[in-house]
This record gives sequence, structure tokens and C-alpha cells, in this order.
Amino acid sequence: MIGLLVGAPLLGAAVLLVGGRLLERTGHWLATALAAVSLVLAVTLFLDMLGREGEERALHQHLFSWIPVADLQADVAFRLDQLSMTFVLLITSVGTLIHLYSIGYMAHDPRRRRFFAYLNLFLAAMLLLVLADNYLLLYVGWEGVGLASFLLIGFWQHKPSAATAAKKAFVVNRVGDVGLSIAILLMFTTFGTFAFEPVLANANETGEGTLTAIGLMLLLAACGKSAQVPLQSWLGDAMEGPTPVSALIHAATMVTAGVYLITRSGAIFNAAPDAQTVVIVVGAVTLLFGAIVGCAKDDIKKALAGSTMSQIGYMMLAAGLGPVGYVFAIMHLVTHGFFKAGLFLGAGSVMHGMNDEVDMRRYGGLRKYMPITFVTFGLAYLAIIGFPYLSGYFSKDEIIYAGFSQGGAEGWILGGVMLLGAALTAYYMTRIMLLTFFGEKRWQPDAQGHEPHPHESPLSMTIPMMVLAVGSVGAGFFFDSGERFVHWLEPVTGLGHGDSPVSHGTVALAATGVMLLGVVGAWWQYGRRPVPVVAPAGRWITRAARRDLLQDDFNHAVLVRPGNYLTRGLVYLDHKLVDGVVNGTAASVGGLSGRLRRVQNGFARSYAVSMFGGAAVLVAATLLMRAV
Amino acid sequence: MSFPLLTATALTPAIGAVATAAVPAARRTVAKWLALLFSLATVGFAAAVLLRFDTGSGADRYQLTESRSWIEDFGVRYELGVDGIGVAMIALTAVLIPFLIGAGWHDADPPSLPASGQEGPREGEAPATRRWRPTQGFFALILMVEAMVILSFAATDIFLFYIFFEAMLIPMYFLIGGFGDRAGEQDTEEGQARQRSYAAVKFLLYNLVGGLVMLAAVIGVYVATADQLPEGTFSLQAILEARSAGELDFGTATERWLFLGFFVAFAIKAPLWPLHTWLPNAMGESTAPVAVLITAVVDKVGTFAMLRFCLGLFPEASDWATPVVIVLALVSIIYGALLALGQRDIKRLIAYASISHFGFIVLGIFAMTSQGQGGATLYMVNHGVATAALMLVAGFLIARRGSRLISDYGGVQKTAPVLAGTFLIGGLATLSLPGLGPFVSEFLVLVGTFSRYKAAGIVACAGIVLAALYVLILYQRTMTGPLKPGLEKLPDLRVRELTVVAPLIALLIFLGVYPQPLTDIVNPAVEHTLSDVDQSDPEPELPAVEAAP
Amino acid sequence: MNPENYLYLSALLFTLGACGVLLRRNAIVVFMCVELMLNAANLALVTFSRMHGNLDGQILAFFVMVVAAAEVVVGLAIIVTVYRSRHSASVDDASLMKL
Amino acid sequence: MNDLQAPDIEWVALSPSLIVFGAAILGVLIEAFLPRKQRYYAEVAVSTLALAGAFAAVVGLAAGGHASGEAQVAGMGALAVDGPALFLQGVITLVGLVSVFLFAERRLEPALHGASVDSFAAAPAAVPGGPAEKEAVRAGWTTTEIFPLLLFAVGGMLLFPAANDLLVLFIALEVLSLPLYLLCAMARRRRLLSQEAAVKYFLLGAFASAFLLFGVALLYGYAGTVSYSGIAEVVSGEPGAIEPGLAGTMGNDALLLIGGAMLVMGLLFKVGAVPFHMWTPDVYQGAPTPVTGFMAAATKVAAFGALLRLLYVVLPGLRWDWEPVLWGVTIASMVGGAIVAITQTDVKRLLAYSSIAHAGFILAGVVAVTEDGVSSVLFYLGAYSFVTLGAFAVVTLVRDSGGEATHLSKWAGLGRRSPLLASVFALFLLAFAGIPLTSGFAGKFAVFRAAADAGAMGLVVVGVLASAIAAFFYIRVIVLMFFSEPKADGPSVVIPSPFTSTVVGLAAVVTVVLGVAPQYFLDLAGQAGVFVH
Repeated sequence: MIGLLVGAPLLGAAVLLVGGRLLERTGHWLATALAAVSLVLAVTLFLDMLGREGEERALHQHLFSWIPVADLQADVAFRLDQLSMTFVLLITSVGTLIHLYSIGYMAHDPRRRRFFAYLNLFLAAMLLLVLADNYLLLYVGWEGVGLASFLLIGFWQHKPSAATAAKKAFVVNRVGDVGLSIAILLMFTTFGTFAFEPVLANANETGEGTLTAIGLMLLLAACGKSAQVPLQSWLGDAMEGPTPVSALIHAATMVTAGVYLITRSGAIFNAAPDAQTVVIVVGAVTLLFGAIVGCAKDDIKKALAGSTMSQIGYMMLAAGLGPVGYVFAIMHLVTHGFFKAGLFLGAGSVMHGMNDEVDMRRYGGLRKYMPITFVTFGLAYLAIIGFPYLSGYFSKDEIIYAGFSQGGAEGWILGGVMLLGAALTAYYMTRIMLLTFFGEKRWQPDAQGHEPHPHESPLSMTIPMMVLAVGSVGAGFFFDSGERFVHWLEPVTGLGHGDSPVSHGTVALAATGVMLLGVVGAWWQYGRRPVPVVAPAGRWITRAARRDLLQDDFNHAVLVRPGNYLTRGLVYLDHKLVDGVVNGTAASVGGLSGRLRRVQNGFARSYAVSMFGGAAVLVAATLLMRAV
Repeated sequence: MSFPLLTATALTPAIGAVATAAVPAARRTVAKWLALLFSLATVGFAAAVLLRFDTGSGADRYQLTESRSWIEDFGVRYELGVDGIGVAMIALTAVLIPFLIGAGWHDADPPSLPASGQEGPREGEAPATRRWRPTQGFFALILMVEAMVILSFAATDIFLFYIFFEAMLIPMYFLIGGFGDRAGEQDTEEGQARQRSYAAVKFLLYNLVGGLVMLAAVIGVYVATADQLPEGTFSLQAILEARSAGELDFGTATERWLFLGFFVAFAIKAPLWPLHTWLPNAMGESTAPVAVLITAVVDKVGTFAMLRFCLGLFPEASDWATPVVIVLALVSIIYGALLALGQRDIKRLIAYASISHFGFIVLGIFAMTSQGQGGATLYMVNHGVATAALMLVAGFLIARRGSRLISDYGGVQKTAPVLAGTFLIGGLATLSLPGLGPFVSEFLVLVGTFSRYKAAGIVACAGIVLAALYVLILYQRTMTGPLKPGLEKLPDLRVRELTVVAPLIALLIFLGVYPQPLTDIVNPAVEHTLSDVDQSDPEPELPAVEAAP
Repeated sequence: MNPENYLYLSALLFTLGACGVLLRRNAIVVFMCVELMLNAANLALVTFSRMHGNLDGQILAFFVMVVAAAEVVVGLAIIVTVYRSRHSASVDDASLMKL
Repeated sequence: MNDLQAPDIEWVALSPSLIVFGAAILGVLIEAFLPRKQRYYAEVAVSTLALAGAFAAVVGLAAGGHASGEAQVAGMGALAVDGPALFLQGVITLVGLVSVFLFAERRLEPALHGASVDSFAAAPAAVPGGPAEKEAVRAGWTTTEIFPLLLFAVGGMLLFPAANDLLVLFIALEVLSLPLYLLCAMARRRRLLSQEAAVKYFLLGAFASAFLLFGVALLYGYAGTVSYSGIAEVVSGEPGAIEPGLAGTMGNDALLLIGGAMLVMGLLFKVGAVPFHMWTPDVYQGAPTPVTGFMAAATKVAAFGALLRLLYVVLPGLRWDWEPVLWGVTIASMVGGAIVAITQTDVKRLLAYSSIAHAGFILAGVVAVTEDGVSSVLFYLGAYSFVTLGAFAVVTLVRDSGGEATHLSKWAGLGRRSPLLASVFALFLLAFAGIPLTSGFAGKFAVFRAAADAGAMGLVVVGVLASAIAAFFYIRVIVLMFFSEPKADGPSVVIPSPFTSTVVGLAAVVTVVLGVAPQYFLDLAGQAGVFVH
């Protein structure tokens, strides 16, 4: 049953890839159907799970023994508990919606079949990731989603930028993956296994040092996958991929895998406070980093990408707080899944109507042309900025509250940072809203000279947007009412209560306040007067933010260029030194030969001399031997 | 004495070689089909070996043994026998060869034939080279190599092994020097010939020197056994028994010298830094199938022999040498990967990648843990298949464009999506993506190494990132981006080529998802090897946990 | 008188012959020097046979003379042909083959 | 002085050499009395039969147990009939037989004036290019004297390894040398080179034999006898009957050591070991190729036989004195020969230097003073002689307008023009290089193992390195033949008569058989490992 959950989309991917031309017409429907199948399965499993009580809710399924070598026993086995269930539902639902959306979005793409194959592949990998019951199998899913994201980012391979972005994403993720693999190695040497049960159960028994090491390695992995500082650089470029991809992989699901990993490994982090602190710091830094970047970008998708980073920063931070935060991290993750997906799909719909124009400065006043998009996008917008009683409001405020409840200076700092982040969120989201849907039209004919004719997207695209909008509006309230979500997840993640210096209410109030501040600020800058089509130079901070706070320049200077020099140097050495030594010896033997040859000078008498000398030596040596 | 299965397995390709070589010059196609037929027959025999091999706990270490007297005067017997590792390697060899033949179907057509897509006949040699039969030679040589490789995998007599270890150099040498793809950096026919023969000579001399050093060591072993045992012997089993019975002890110094003698030979064969420089030349200059033959089959004899002979015969010395070997292996991993990054030539890039992978194999072998050595063995198989897939597709690509330079390609996936796809899969296997065979083995090697030498394990992990870099850069430069001029008419994979590649990919996936059959065969052998060097896996910090799941 | 002196003489002759071979250019002379060496050996043989009081040495000496004669035949034949074809009996001139 | 009594001769035991010498004399008579036209056929027939007969005789003797149990000293202590002697005599007679075929080959040279001719001068005595020669050529003369000369040489070689006293040793040396000197001078083409080779060989050979003779004299002076066994007794210090006269010189080690050294030097010259090797390249290059082949193969065999007997029968007592010296010679020969060969450009010179290196390898077996050592050397000699013969036979076939094309550059692309011949030659080269599954490897392994067994691991290591260097130039030739484009004006391969084909074929077969299934011959050599005293 659980296996089928993963199997269905995997089958789809295989069939579509192998099937070739035959499936050009029907392929996308097949893919969507299979995604839907896994959704149905997920729902049935969910209801079935609700049927059972607390402890029995977790399901196990052992398929077969994968790598049995001596003590090392890696199995292909699944584990479906509340945490996994949450993700499964999120993934399958959003996934199915986006399959549906893509049917319209990719209608005119010649390689649509492949696109859907990759989407299915992604679903399979992602489900495997959240369903695995040991870290190695999780690693498989982990790299699997990496591959899918590689393929999808680089889907328009003819664009060098896309290909580069895809490669960058994979490689940066690989760095993170190394972290995960080292963590797994450490687990094996420490616990003799890397299945969740024994590892997490015995986490406390081993030294804190080891646990900190494991924790940090896991964090490294999480940073890679969830685009957290310092491995954040790939997410922005990943927007080269088709918009549905950005929505599904780089907003709703894959990028949140890091949060899943850390929550899943809660037991380890709980026992390794130092590691937790690092997680918190990373989360906090990324939170602001992403927000700042998001404020400066004119490319709508890049701006949203920045926001994604920042939102995941929230989740990370929450996860770093330990039991106090896990639940809310996941909760925010889910709500974010809805509204961020909605936002991206909205952006996609806008681009669809605007000849794939992405520069917001060339939009403006689109609300008349595409009302549905405007409404859905708007609702998602309100949700993300934390407008009272929409999804974001609940999940984010809980996290901020949890931050304060760390108590003492730390609590104040965290709370402050997160409030600032909230303000920024409000600012850049409002900015996007204003630039896109308000003001007067700023678009012009493109290079080929056809004027874009903004129009509403087909139903197959708008329906998913509506559904997601509903989600972004209702999810938060639904989860929060009667702490439903908390009780649901508690058995897996545990729940902690810090003592916060400030009450819930105050936090909510403050959050709303800073939110308004951000909105007003944005309006002040972009709402009052017309927006220049060409971006003004801006202050240093803006310029830096436009360049993703110089992250690429940094990487290039510190990693890429020295790396190039190193390889070039080594290539030279390999040729000159390692090879040179060998060829040198050969050459020298040759030279020696040439010299010895001359002794053979053709004169019989000199031959006689050598014989005579030889004889003399022979005699002398023999006598000498006797003498000594 | 039961049916000599191993001999039959080795003899089939040998006969095939003779038969193929005997085909008259005009009948090229006949020769090709004949060769394919015999290689398939070999697969049949190898399958029989696989089935007859008993993996039960009580089973003998060496099975299907054959023992005939050959040269008593040298104390040499014709002794064959396989343990799990040997079975795995024989299976790999037998399986790969048909694909290589299929892939090289047109590689050896004389240039005058239009089929090979080369320029017209060269004047002035039509009568002179009437009896010159390159095609027949090509396939005959491949089969000859297969026969010798199988024998050296099966030989349990040191001398016997040595003979084939050395003898296989000659056909390899002719394959490298005689049949280049005419796509080198040198554009003149002459210049390419020169480069080819340079590569061939380099290959031969490196390996010959190694082999001769080993010969001295082999003689040394005989002498040592001769004055400690009733009579000198080369029989591996006899020596192992004698040692375990305490009748034989080389003595520290001697053992170390002998170990070095063997190890150098094997380190050259399975190129280990800094003895690797022959490989890029050899693989770069030879045709894709031959390149695969080198790296996927012939070189494996080296790593295989490290497991069977170095560890088996000289446990203390191996233990003594381990630190150095580990360091060399690590250097190979990183160094090979970095140089792969720096290559401008597709095949040389793959060659350096292989060097990096051989680093992993050696690392696993000398980690002296069951995961490490089991992983190393799996690695040999997986690397063989993966490189075959990648290199063969690369060969198809090169044959189409007539250039090995990465810079000559770009945007290929536009005109040849299937080719690009298969190439990508091969590449992903090379960077050991989970779900494909190499991942399993690489992970095992890492675990095995890490559990004994933490630092080494972590350094090796760096290789993973580099692998991703060089593979993806290669893919990006050749397959993606705008279409390079001259590639507009590039045809996609033909049926023959697809039938060659598809099964390899299927095999990769199978090995990645369900390697258990392989591990079942290999594990017992690894346990034996470990007991030879009397090592055992380090216990985890919390042994209590092991019982948990 | 003391027979050993003949030994010294023979050693001297032998060395003289050897030096001749090394120093003289003319093939004939070189060849004669070789003959000198042979005869030095003969002298030694005879002397020893005198000292040992058995005849082996003298028999050997006779054989050597015969052999020497045969050698002269062959040697002169070769040297003369060479002289004919290149109008010089100098050993050093015959140095086409080298290295 | 007791009264004379007729010596009793074991005619049977001596039959091999007797047959050969008889045939040689018969050959001379044929030259004297038969008309020119028929001489060639008569000579070929006689020499073939004689050598075949001699070989049969050898086999008979061996079968009669003379090789092992029945080993004896014949001809009043002059000749030994024992394992090593018979084994080597067998090899020599076979080589001689095969060489006869090479000598008799008449299809290679273009027919002159309707007469098909061999590769020997029409009138060796005539001035090259002079009227006399033209006359002889027009008359279609051929030098059929080569066959008796060959037979005499073979006869000498048969005696050489069997010689059991110093007198016979010296005589045998001269008997085998003198005909060779003459044969060297008889090339039909490039006569100047040929004559030069003869001169050099002759002068240096005579020089060497002078040394050897003086060594003989000194040993005689030391021991008072010329018979090996007698000297051996004195050396090992239990002389039979000490006569008063001996007292003066008897046991004077100076005589012994100097004499022994000079003797050994004389033999090392024939073997062609550094530093007594310098004649080899020139003579090999200049001599007519069939002669070179014969010389290279047979002389080495005979000389090593004599060397073995001398060292093992006469001087074992001095082992500790000569062993280190021979170590030096061995290493010098292996390394020197291999290194200098690298830069050679002429096939025949190349093979000459390789023969020097091989002399070194064989010496490694000699130095190991054990029974294994002896039998390994015997085996190596057997294997090596046939490879050499085959190689030179191939050389005779590769010709262009100027006769044999021996310059390496002309061999480029031979593999394309005539794959079969090139592959055979490649086989011989690989055997020289000691690649497994060829006779060369078996031999090399046997010798090295014997050396290692005797504790000379150092020699083995050096030898291994030397063979690595040697491998390089053998491979160079293979590269040239197979991997480089054929030259437009390259040489062509002549289709030979059955004679040469037999030689090449036989050599190839022997090379492979001794490589793949050497056991039988190893046994043979093993049984033949004991010298009679």
C-alpha cells in the first residue's frame, strides 16, 4: 500500500520515458492520473490512520533487504507516521494540482511528455524521501529529488542559463548531500545502524560530541536542500525552470525537505544543544537574507524565491528551537506550501499572459486583464504577510512566539529578528502586488515587436490556483482551532512549552503592527507615484541585494577561480612531472645507449683493446678474490 | 573430475578468436557475427558458473576447482577455482564483451569501406594489403583478451595467473595501437598513428615493467616455499594452508619485498597514482569499446589480484603497507577527479574519472573491513558497467562528429535526445547517483573506510562532489546549450547502438535497486579474505543497538 | 739452468705479441703477432712438460703448430682477399661497420 | 717409457662427430671430383643426411642411457659422452641441419643468366666487381664449398662441449672457428662488409684463442696434466700420484688462477659476453645472413657447453674465486646488451646486441652452480637457438633491389604487406622479450629460478630490469611493422622455397611448443644435468 504510493508516480515516469513518441498525445494525462492515484491513496491512508489511536498510528512496511553486508543491513522499508503523513498529503495534493496546472502551462511545449515524466519522477522521489524509515533510503529520495530538480530546472536546456542553473543546483546540493552521507557514516559507526528507530531511540546514550557532529552534518544537508545560508546560492538561479516547477519543487515541497530532516532527527538535536544553536543562527540569518534579496529583485520569480528562502528560514529557526518549535515549523511549512505555491502559480499565470515576461517593472495594472489570477494571488499574498486569521498569521505568529519563549536575551533577539523579517515580508510582497497588478500598464513590444496581450489563463491553470487560494486562506485557522495540528504531530515530534516574557496576544499584535508598517512602506515607495520601467541605481544595499548580496561573487572568488587554477596546475604537473619522470627515464636510457654505442667504433684494434683490458680485469679480479 | 566448467568458459572465446581470425578477408560480417556468437556462448558458460556456485554457509572457499599437472619442473599446475569475487568478475567480463563487440561493430572496418564513415580508400596499398584483415583481427583480439582475463580471474596458481596477467598485454597492445578512432587532436592520419602507437607502447611498457617486477617476486615466492615446504609450489591454496598450519613463514623483510613486487604490478594495472599516466593515453587513443575493455575488464585484474594475492599471500606486509596505500588511494580519488575537470577530451576525461574510481576500489580493499572489501568488489562490477555505458555512448557521439574535443560539441540533446539521455544516465551512474549500481558500492566503500579511518572516509567524500562537477560539466558542455555548427544533422542512436546501451542501463538500475544476489555471492569470499589477513570489522560504539531492528 | 726463466721469456713474448696486436695497423703484422702469442704458449708448454717430466705438453705443442699452420692458411686467405678488394692491408681501414 | 699400445676408441659413443667429419671430408672430395652442375645437389644431400644421421646417433646414444647411467669418458679421456654433451650435440646437429636448408635456399636471389643462385659469392676469392667475378657470375658458378665448411664447423661444435681435456678443447675451438671465419667472407651482396666481418672475426678470434691457449699452458703447468679430471683432482687437493718433478709448480695458485681466467676469457669471447662482445655486432651484420643465423645459434650453444663443463668439472674447487667475477660479466652483458640495442637501426645488429643480452641471461643460469642451473641453461640454449635461427631466416626473406633490406626503417608497415610473416617475426621478438606462452619466457624463468634458488636474487632483479629495457626495442620493431604506414618503395617479401619455409615454420613451432608445453623438454634437460667426471 505504502509502496504503491511511491510506485505509482515512479511507474509513470518510467513509462513516459521509455514509451517515447507513442505517448506524446496522452502522456500528460497519464502522469496527472498517476499523481492523482497517489493522492487518493494518501487520503485513504490518512483516514485509515485517523481511525487508529496515538501510538498505533505509525505504520511500517518492510519491502526487501537492500544492501546486506556483514553488520550493515540496509533495508527498503517505509515508515508512515503522522509527520510523514502530513508531508505525503501536502506533496500529493500540491503535486496533483500542479500536474493539472502544467497541462495548460506546457500545452505548447514540444517536450511536454518529458516534463511530465520528470514531474512524476520528482513526486516518487519526494514521497520516498518522507516515507523512508532509515537514513540511507532517505538519502536515496534526497538525491532523487535533487536529480528531478536538476532535470526540471534545466528543462529548457537550449538556454545556457538554464543548463548552468541546473548544474549549479545539483552541485551545491551535492555539497549538502556529503553532509548527509557523513552523518550516515557516523551513525553507522556509532549505533551500528542507520534506521530511524534504533538511532533516535538510543540518541541519548552516546556522547554529545558525536551527536553534535551528526547534527551539524545533517544541518549541512538541510542547508543544501533548503537553500539556507551558506548553501543558498542555487535557489535564485533555479527560477530558470518552468514556473510550475518553481511552485512545486522550489517553493512547496522539495526545499522544505531540510526542515523535515531536522524535525525527523529531533531526538539527535535535542541531545545536542550546540547543533541546535547553529540551526537557529542559520535560520535567522537566512530569514533576513532572503527577505532583503526579495525586496530588491525586479524578476517576479526571483523575488518570490527570496521570499521562499526567508520563509524556510522561519521554519529552520523554529526547528532549531526544539520541541517548542517542531510542530509550528511543520505547520508553517504546510501553510507556506499552499500560499507560496499559489503565489508561484499566479506568477506563472501572469507570465503566461505576458509572453513569459518576468520583469515586474514591465507589468502593472494587470488586475483588469486577469481577475482570477489577481484574486487568488491576492489571497495568497494576504496569507503570507500574515493578515489576521489567514494561514500565515497563525503559523508565523506561533513561531515568533516560540522564539520569544526562548527567554532572556536570546528570546528577545530571535523575536526581534523574526518581527523584522515579518515587516520585510510584508514590504516585498506588497511591492510585488503593486508592481504587478496596480498602477498603469508599463509593458512594451518585445524584441520581435509583438505587443503582449495579457489574458486570463485557461481553467486547467486557474482551478489549481483557486484550490490553493482556499488552502492559503483556511488552512491556518483549520489547523490552529483547538490545537488540532499540535495534537496530531505531538506523538512524533514531542511538544515543549517555553515561558515567554510576552503573551500570545502581544506577539500577534506586534506582528500585525510590523506587517502594516511594511505594507505602508511599500505603498509609500511604489504605490503613490508611477514606477520607472528601468530600475533606478538605488543605494549600495539595493545593488548588493539585486546581486543576491554578492553570494555568487563570493563563491566565484573563493571557490571557482582557485579551483580552476588548481585543476589547470595539476593538468600541467601531470603532464610535465608525473609523465615527465617516466619519459625522462626512458629518454635518459636512450641517451646512455647512444653514448655507449660510440664505443663500438668499428676499429678491430680497439675491440682487441677492450678484450685485453677485459682479460686483465678478469685475471686481476680473480687474484683479488683469492687475496681477500 | 566433473565437467571443467571454468576451462570451458575460458576456452570458448579462445576458440572463437581463432575461428574469427580464420575468416577470409572479404567476409567481414561473417567474422563479426562469429565473434558475437562465441561471446554469447561465453555468457552462457559464465551463467552456468554463476548457477553452479554454491553460496551456502558451509560451501568451500574455492569452487569448480580444476587441477591438472602442467609444468612439474617449475612446480606449476593448471589450477583453476573461483571464490565469490572471482565469479562476480568472470560474470562481469562475460557480460560486457558482447556489448563491446556490438558497439565496435564498425570500428574496425577498413577505411575504404563507406560503412565506417571514413574518407575513401587510401591509394597505393590495395594490392599490397590484400591479406590485411583488420576486422577479423579486431574481434579475434577482443575474444583473445576475454579468454585470458577469464583465466586470470580463475587461476588459483600464482604462476598460471602471472602467465595470463602478462600474456593479455599483447592482444591489448595490438588493440590499442592498431585500431584508434580517427578523431584525435592530430588531424593527419600519420599523426594519429604516431599518437596511437605512443599510447600502445606506453601501455605495454608500464605493464610489462610491472609484470617483470612481479616475476621476480613470483620466483621469490617459489624459492621461499621451496626451502620451507617439502617442495616449492605456486598453488595459492597450498600456500594458504601451509601458512595457516604454521609451516610457512616468509619472514618480515622477505614478505614485505615480495608484497611490493606484487603490489607494484597490480598498482600499475589498476592505475593508482602516480603510476596512472598510461591510462589516459591508452583510453584516449583507442576506440571506445577497447577503452572500455581496458578500464572495465583488464584493469580489474589488478584490483582483483590485490584482493586475492596481495592480501592472501602477505597479510602482515599488507597490514604494514596499508597506511601508504590508503594515502595513495585518496590521492588517486581527488587527483583523478580534479584532472578529469581539467580535460578537453571526452575520453581522457572518462579515463581520469576511472582513475578516481580505482582509488575508491583500492581504498575499499585496504580498509580491511567486510563493507570495504565487499564494496570494492561490487565497485569493480558497477564501475565496469557504468563506464561501459558512458564510454560507449561517448564513442557513438565521437564516431558521429569525428572529434573527441568537448569544445566541438554543444546542444546535442536537441538533435539526438535519446543519445543525450543515455549519456546522462551513464554520467549519473559515474557520479554514483542512488538507485544506480555504483551508489551501493561507493557507499559500502565509504562505510567500510570510515568505520576504520574516519579522516580517510571524509576525504573520500570530497570525491563525491567533484564527481558531480566533472560529469555535469561534461554533460552541460556537450549536450545542452545552443547547437554547435556541424551538428545539425547529427543522427540519434541507431537500433544497434540502442540495443547495446539499453541493457547496460537496465543492469545498472537492477544492481542499484536489488544488489542482494551479488552481495550474497561476494560476502563469503570477503569473510575469507578478511580471515586471511586476520582482521575483523570494528565494533560500533553502542553494540547494544545492533539487536534493535 | 733454471727452466723457470723460459717461463718468464714466454710470458714476455706473449705480452709482446699482445701489444703488437693492439698497436700495429697492418693486418699481416697483427696476424704475425698472434702467431707470436701462440708460440709463446708453445714455449711455456714445452717448458712445463720439461719440468713435469711428462710429454703432454710437447704433444700439445705439436698440435698447436699444426693448428697455427691451418690458421695461417685461413688467415692469409682472408687478409689477401681484403687486400685485393680495397688495396690496403690496414686493419683500421676495415671499419665500415660501427655503432 | 712403456712400449706403445694402440688406443682403443669407442666408435659408437663418438659416432655423431665421426659421422659429421666423415661427411665433411666426403664433401671436400665431391668438390674435387664432381662437375659443377651436380655439386650443389650432392653437397646438400650429403650434409642433410650426415646431420640427420648424427642427430639420430645422438638420440640413439641418449636412449642407450649414455645421457644418464651409462655416461662415460671416451677416446682415452679425451671426450665425455654424458647428458650435457649429448643434449647440446643434439641441439647443434638439429641447428646445423636446419642451417643447411638456409644455406641451400636458392629462390631469394633473382636468377642470374638463367641460373638460380644462393646468397653466397660466386667467386669469393675474386675482387668484388672485378672481371673475374663477372666471369664467374656469367658462368653461373656458386660456392658449394660452404657445405663442407658448415660440416666442419658443426663437427668442431660437437666436440667443443664434449671436450674432456684441454687439448681437445683447443682443437675443437679452432675446428669450429676456422670454417666460420671463411663462411663470413662469402656474402654475394655487400662483399666489402662481408670481408671486413671476416677479418675482424678472424683477428679477434685468433687473439682470443691465443689467450685461451696460454691459459691452457698455465693450467698444464699448474696441474701437470691436461685432462679435466686430473686437473680437478689437483685443484680440489687430492692428486693421484705426485711425481717429484711436479713439486716446483704443482699447486701454485697463481698459475691456476691466471690460467683459469684466461681460459674462461677465451670461452666468453665465443659466447659474446661483455667485454668480449665487440666482434658480435659487426660480424653478425657483415656475414651472409644464413651464416649469421647458424653462428648465432650454434656457436653460442657449443661455447656455453664448453664453459659449463670447464666451470663445473675442472674448476668447481675455485667456485668462490670465479663466481663473483662471472657475476660482474653477467650483469654487464645483460644491461650493456639491452641498453645499446635500444638505439640500433639495423635488424641484424639489433639481433646481435640482443644476443649479447641473452648471453648475460644464460650466464645467470651458469653462475648458479647447481644441477638446476645446468639444466636450465641447457633448456634456454635449446629454446634460444631456434628462435634466433627463425628470426634470421625471416630476415633473409625481406628484400628490396639491394638484397636484404636490413635497415629497420624499411620494415615499416610490413605487417600490412604480409601479415603472416610479420606475425611470425613478432612471435620471435616476443620470445626474445620473454613474454609468457613463448619458449623465451620458459627459458628465462628456468634460468632466473635457478639463480634465485642458488641465492643470486640480486642477479634476478637486475636481469628482470634488463629484460624490461630489452622489451622496449623488441616492441619498437613490432610497432614499426604493424602500426606505421607502409612506405611506397618498401621492401617486398620473397616467397621462399620449401627450405626456408621449413626453417621458419619449425622455429615458430618450437617457440610455441616450448612455451606452452615445455614439460617434456625440461625433463630432458633435467636428466641431462649431470656431468661425468
